[in-house]
Amino acid sequence: MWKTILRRILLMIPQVIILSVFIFALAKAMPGDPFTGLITPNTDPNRIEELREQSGLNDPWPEQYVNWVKKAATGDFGQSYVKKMPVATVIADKAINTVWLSLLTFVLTYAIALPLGLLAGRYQNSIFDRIVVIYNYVSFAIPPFVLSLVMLWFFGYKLGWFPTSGSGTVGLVQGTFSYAWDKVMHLILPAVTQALLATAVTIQYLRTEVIDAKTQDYVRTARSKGVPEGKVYTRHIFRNASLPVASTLGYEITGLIGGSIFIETIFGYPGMGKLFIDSLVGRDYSVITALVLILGIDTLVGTLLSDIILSIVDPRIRIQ
Amino acid sequence: MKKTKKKFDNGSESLPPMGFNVIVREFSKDKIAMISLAIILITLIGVFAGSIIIDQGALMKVDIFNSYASPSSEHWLGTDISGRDIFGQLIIGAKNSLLIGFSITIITSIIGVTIGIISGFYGGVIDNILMRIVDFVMILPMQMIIIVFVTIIPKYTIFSFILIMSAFYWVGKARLFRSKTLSEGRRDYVSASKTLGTGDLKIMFREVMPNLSSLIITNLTINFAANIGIETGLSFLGFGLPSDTPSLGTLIGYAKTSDVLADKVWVWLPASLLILVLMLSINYIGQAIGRSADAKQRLG
Amino acid sequence: MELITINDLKVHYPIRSGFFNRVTDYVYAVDGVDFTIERGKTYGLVGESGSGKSTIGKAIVGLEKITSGSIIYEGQDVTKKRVRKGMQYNKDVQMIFQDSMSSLNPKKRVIDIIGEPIRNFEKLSDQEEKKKIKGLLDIVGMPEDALYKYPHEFSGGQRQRIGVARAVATNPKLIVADEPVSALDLSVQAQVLNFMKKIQREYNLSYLFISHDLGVVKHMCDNIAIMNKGRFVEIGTREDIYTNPQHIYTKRLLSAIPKIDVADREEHKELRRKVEREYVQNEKEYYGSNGRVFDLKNVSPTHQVALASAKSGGVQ
Amino acid sequence: MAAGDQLLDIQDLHTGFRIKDEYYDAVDDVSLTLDKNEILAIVGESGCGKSTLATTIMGLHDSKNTRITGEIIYNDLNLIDLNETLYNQIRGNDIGMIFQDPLSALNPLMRVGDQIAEGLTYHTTLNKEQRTERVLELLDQVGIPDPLRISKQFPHELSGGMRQRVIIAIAISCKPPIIIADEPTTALDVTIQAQILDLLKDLQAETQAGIILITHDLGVVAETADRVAVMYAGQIIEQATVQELFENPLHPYTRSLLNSMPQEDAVTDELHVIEGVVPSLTKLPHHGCRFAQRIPWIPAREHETDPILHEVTPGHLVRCTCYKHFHFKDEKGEE
Repeated sequence: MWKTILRRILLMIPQVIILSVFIFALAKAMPGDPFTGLITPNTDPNRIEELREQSGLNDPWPEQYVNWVKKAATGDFGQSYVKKMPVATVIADKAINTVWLSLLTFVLTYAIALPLGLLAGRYQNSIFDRIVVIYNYVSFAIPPFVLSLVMLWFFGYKLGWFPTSGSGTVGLVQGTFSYAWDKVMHLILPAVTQALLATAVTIQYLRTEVIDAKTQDYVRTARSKGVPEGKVYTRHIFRNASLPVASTLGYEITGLIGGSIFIETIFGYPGMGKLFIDSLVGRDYSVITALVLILGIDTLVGTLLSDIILSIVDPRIRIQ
Repeated sequence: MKKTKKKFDNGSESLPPMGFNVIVREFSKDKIAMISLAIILITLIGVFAGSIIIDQGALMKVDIFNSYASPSSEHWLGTDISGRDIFGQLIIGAKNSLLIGFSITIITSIIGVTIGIISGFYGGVIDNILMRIVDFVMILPMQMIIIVFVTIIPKYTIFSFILIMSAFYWVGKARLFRSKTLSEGRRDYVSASKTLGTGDLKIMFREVMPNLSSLIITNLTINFAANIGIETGLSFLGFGLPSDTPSLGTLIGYAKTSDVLADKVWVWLPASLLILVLMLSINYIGQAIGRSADAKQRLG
Repeated sequence: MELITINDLKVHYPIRSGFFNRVTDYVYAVDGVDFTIERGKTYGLVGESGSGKSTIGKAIVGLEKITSGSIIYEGQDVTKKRVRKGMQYNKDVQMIFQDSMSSLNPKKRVIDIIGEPIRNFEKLSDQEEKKKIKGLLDIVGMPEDALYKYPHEFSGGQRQRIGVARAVATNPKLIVADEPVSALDLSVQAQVLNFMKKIQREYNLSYLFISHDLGVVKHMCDNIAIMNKGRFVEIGTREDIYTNPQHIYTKRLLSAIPKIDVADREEHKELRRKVEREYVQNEKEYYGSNGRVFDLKNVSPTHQVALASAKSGGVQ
Repeated sequence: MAAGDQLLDIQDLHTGFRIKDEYYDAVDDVSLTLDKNEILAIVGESGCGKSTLATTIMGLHDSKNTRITGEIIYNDLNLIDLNETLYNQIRGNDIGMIFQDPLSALNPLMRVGDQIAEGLTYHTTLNKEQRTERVLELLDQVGIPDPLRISKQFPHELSGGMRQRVIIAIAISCKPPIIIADEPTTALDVTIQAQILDLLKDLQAETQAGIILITHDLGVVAETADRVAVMYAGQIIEQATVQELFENPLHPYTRSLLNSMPQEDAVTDELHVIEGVVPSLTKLPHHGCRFAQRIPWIPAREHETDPILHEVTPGHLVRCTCYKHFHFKDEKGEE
């Protein structure tokens, strides 16, 4: 078990290296450098050139890359051009919001998807199943930004139930109940929207897996033992049907963090996705590079997590 | 039906290959699929006929005095911030979205299916190399990287947008069709063809590929919808089509300001509805085709 | 007349394991097998699942990469793909598969299925080709209107006959039949076996008949090889094997076949248990130190068996 | 064979499957009895309805798409009238079932021991330790070495023969008086097949269970069965003791089956063959002899219009009178 995980981690190393080279190249292709932001009409061009020389920007690329990696590994992503503070600080500030949003979304997604998918599969062709299929189909087809807009317009503006932007109201005292409640209120609309979108694939998976599992021979064996119908489902069908979904949990968790660009932008929620777009608009390239790198590694961790989860839940994989 | 599950059945009930008539029959049994097809056809005709009539240059001319005009007989769906006609932009935007979605789908399908089949058929070293490349692209945060590319590419056009998108979105297909080729290649007719002296290329594309055709078509349709979604999504954020090119996404993007979202519904709602209807219809068609490919799910 | 000679054929699959996924061991699917196939005769290859019998068949038609050894056909070693291509080897050596459904491309019509080898190996006009395909269908007892149908429109037995027709389309000299009837019902199996015999008479074909069913093999084959753990444990004529089995494995197989002889069934059972007891007690004497099958020794000019008794050695 | 200890009495059983709003009988007018300590073989080719018969007795069909009529009398109960809850008390406890493919018949995610213990939780009052003990006892009984270790393994870690032994352990876990074995050895090698069949017989000697053995292999029938019922196209066309059936087969289908077997001793060049295949479910004739279309050289007048089973000698039943006039096509020198 631990050996498998360790080997999987070792296998990640070349991937991380390729990823970092790729992103470094991307960063180099982006216009501007840390000193672009300092330039005002009355700066001395020679002074800028001197600064560049000092921070190694005129070194050969391989050297620059190694330096960049060394710094990145210690969490030093340089300075934000626009905000004039360390990139790490800028990102950390927003990351916490995204984590909260992702967590709530994750919980909501499975709270909705698990019962819907499993029950729709069990009662295939019932009215309930048909409604789930339609819901599933619409949530699959609807573009995220359209749903987000409609949700914001309807629940935010028309009904006015939820705040329409931000992650909290300014002026509330941290630690009080109204502060926490306010935070939650800001979270709900984007989280529900994101969860509605994320349920589509999971429900579809679960439903077809349940339908498929129902016809398996081991289910017939269970019935021939005299296992009551309810137990046939809980002990045999649902467990086997959940397997492929369990294996995507890893992707889902990390995918949510990267996938919130639309949601955060539209709901004005100050997380990493919005930071990314804002940085692009403000041409804050050091932040962009750091974000892409973090999310790349985040995706890698996701695949690792998925593999580990699968090897835990499926004994057939555990052996190898 | 339990009976048909028997391993060595008489065969008379085993699954027939999916042909064009099976699709036709599946559609004729499925009203929603027919309606979806009609919607798509009408939209296509309307959009392409409209785009011939409409002069894009004139349409995109800024008319500051007409900013955010409400719908009227002159501007059926009102105007945007620069006083440009929404209805006209809707038509041209839809045309652009459809064409771009279509191009990306075709390009990625050709690359993905070819690489997938080659990889799955040969296995071994070739497969290893191709799949490592696919693995690498898969772990990239694609959405972000595409956006970054869009912003740093000089002389950015529709064409470069299609290329950037295609460069990333073939990998999923390659992986899908590789696994399908692997399982298809395990079937004895592939071995038979090898012993019958048929060449590798012919086996891959004349023997194996026809057996994946239903999957390819299904995947193509659903991908078409997804690609339209991605294009409009990026345009919505402002990182899709160039700003002087009308796009459904750009129209909906105006709603990023709360004033437009809350009070000037005519700017963004028609485009949203159009996208929604298009996506629903195309997806439904894709699913109907998918059903006709799967004998178990056929309606009749 | 000698048709094909197989010398010390080995097919090993690597097993990867351990921390760095390195090759740590091999599956010895086929581990040193020699034999010769003569013109117009039928050879039975018998063994239980995993014995390596199908692997030999696949190696002969060129579907399996071999680890070492040679397969000599018309003086050339045909284990290389280039050699096979160059001499149109597969025109002469064909295969019939077990699963008729999977061995026929579901998207192709019968005319294109049977036409495939003809188009690859012969240059015929459309008319000639069609005539030839009709002739082939006739030989396997299929009506002419089958030409434009798809595989799924036939029953299992009919599909297997189409497979036979395809295999004989280029007048091959050897057909490797890999469990050709084990997926078929009894009565249908008899139909297919009859056709295979009829075709053999007409074309003077050789068959390599791979099967786990000793009854069918006895009906079809002149010479029989019994396989176990990737090697031959016994090889001989039909009479040698059935009336004078020497190796415990052969004895076990023979005694395990259910017999249609109700009156004596208690005796069969007793015999079977006796053989089984002997196997359990003396297993070590029949196999080498690491469980490997010994090299073959002559019992008679036609009959060879893998026993240690003749002389020691044989275990590498 | 202890006579008179009847366990199961099946009368006029029909199992119809719904295909496009119409029911087609896969099992058609089947009447059978099963005695204690007896092996009743049901033999036939694929699609003849023998597996459907088994699953019907087990009550494994979903009532929405199947129509079952007739009687399956067990302990004065007609099983086909039972609701799910009552049937669950019968399944596993009174009737155990052994399946063909031992890999797919076991849940890949559950330890073997837990799968065997599962039936015990619903049919016995044993507590957890007692169940574990019983599982080990069962594994030992079906000839599995090192029961403790095996009980903690997953199905994919076992060989085919071992898996089939586990399936048998599941089937006999609650000591059911009736066991249905549906092609129990088809997926196995001959040497393993022999072991499994011997095991079944040994278990029977201990428990006196009545076994319904479903198979397509006449050799297996000859070696193990006491009585045989031959099925063709959903019907029983001949029924007799095993000696009688192999020594004096009457129905053309039975004779043709026996003749198409490659014979043990005589190496004939040509096997007797009756052309054609079992008609598919939807194409079955409603009246007349179902085998008539495969023996066209027997004139129509020799068949009955609605063939019934005739008791030729005590215990030997054969359907349709055409058997009296049957000869193989080439035996008469025609063609």
